[in-house]
Amino acid sequence: MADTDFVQDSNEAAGSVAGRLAAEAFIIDVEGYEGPLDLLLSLSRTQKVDLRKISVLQLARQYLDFVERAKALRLELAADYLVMAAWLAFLKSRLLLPPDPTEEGPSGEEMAAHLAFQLERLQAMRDAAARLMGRDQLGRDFFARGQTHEITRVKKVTYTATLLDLMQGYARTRTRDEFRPFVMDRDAVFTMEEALERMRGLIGYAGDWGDLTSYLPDGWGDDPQRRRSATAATFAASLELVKEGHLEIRQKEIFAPIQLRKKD
Amino acid sequence: MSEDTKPKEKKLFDAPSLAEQERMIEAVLFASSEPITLRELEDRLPRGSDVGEAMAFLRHRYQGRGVQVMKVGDAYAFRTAPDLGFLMHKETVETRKLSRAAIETLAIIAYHQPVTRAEIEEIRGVSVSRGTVDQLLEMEWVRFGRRKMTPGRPVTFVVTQEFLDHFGLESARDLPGLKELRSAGLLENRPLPALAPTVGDGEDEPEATEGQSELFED
Amino acid sequence: MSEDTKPKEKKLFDAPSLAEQERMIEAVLFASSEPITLRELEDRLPRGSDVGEAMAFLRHRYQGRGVQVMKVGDAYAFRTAPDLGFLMHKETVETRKLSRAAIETLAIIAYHQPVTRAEIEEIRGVSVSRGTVDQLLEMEWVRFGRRKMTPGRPVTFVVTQEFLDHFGLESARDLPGLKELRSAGLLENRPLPALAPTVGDGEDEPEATEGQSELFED
Repeated sequence: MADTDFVQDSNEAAGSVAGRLAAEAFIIDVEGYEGPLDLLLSLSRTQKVDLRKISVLQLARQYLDFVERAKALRLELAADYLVMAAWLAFLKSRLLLPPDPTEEGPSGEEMAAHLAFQLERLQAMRDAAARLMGRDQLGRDFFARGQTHEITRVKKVTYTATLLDLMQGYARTRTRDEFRPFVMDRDAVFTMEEALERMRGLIGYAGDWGDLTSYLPDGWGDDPQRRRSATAATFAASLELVKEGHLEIRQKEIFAPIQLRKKD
Repeated sequence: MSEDTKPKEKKLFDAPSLAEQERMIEAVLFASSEPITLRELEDRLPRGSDVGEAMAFLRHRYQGRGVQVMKVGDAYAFRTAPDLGFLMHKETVETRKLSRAAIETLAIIAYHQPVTRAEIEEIRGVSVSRGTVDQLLEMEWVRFGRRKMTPGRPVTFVVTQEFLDHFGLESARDLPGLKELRSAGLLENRPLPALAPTVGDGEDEPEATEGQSELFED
Repeated sequence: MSEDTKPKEKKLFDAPSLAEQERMIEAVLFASSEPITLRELEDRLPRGSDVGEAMAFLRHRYQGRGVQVMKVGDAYAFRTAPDLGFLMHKETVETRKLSRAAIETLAIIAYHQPVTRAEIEEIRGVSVSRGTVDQLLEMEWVRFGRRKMTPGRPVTFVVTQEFLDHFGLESARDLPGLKELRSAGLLENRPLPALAPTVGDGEDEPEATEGQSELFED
């Protein structure tokens, strides 16, 4: 009731200074609300009753009046205010008209109850927030240790190595000296140095042409791999000796036996 | 004779006396501005220490003193007695000014946790701005909780140990008025009748009760 | 009678009880980030407080506790009891593999001890960084041996008992010889990189292997 009077008053006063002031105050109010539910909660306070006993019908009227006023003042209301207005208009009609048994959906009373619940819950959360903020707070009412002696985290790094790491490490450093002998140890390899040494001892007896294969060391002629290595080494050694002028070498045709003899 | 003394010696060697353990906890707790869990204390103290019992003695010792042992979640911290706050230099305190929206959102998260953004919006009747939640997250008063088992699996928000510490709460169960709110049904997330006018899309509610039971689990 | 009680009442009104003053000092001292002088305490506490006496009580109360009220210059502060300082360190142990350089240096010392730095460098073919040797010394796997009776009397390095313990060796002589390394296949594992320096320019070979492994990776 009071609010409808209010609306009329403001309409009458439109154009006057008082009216403009009222309109300004209204604008500020609109901006001050955090959405339709906040506005409804604020409007509900004018009923000065427990939220559980609130008249949702009256509240709906108050809200719709509010929206009408905003329209009259050509204020842009956010869409959700208008959605709420539509919903409340619908709710109002449901509450006022006798229930239609053929109609689907919740009854006006159910809808009203839910709105009341929402308002009560929002109010409860506001109260809770106020109580929470009213509590003693750390750094305001009670305090933590000012001079902390934070734990110094000593990060202790321990290094490990296995015996295998150690041996491999040593092997790495030593292979500089040891790798070559190691290669020679492979029993299928006859090196040129070995062949050369052998040939130097043998060429003194090579007065006549003889096949290269006869110069291969004992036991190197049977296994193909060993024979290949020994042949290659002996041939290379022979060339070296030819270059030095100790030996002559010939081959009658491709793939024919290579022959050697001492050069005088 | 020697057999009698042996086990005793062994025990003495394993862990210091309870009084000594209490001293140790006192020192460790004093040195830190952050709450420390029993677990952490156990890690720090010599093996075989009964940290829980030593803590009970320590809390008792500081009862009524100018500093007190506060329980924060499952951790403990020394804090000055709240009644002596007036002695402290206020200028060192600069609690960030929280907006009304932030305070409300914080309260809703605390009382309804774990709660989704949609649920917060439904309760407040307006959409929650990103900045508001970000601010709370940044202050470490709020963190992400488990996702809800509802369509879309929305993330939830819960309050943190820092929140409890800041407001001197032992657990979220100790929030003021929690019981009354619950028994009044105001922590429920009721299904909306059709044609809901609110922002939230009102997910169905097996979660409303689940949320509260989680409060007790934590 | 009434004249006797009056001054007392007056005093009670002016200043809190000594026990309360003690609580206050305790809280202020606790929360302060710096040591506090009696003067400053006087400024903070209600007028009429006997800060000196309350401080004496407080110091007495903390005697033998895990934290103590220490006098720092003419100011006071809570400090961890000196005997509990060890609680303030948290050791995290991280185990790392020894670097290749360190392993090689260690191996050379083990196989050639007592060996000088120059000799190590000669064997490794690269200079040995100070850090590498320091690390081995710090680990106590290596220690200084006798000085060599050569010009300059250089120090030598030998391996320690800790080294032997770690590797499960009774003496350094138990280290497998080169022949055994070879028969264990250890020399075959990395023949090409190791060969590199002997080839002369030492650049072709490693490249070759790298190229090959790349082939396999791709």
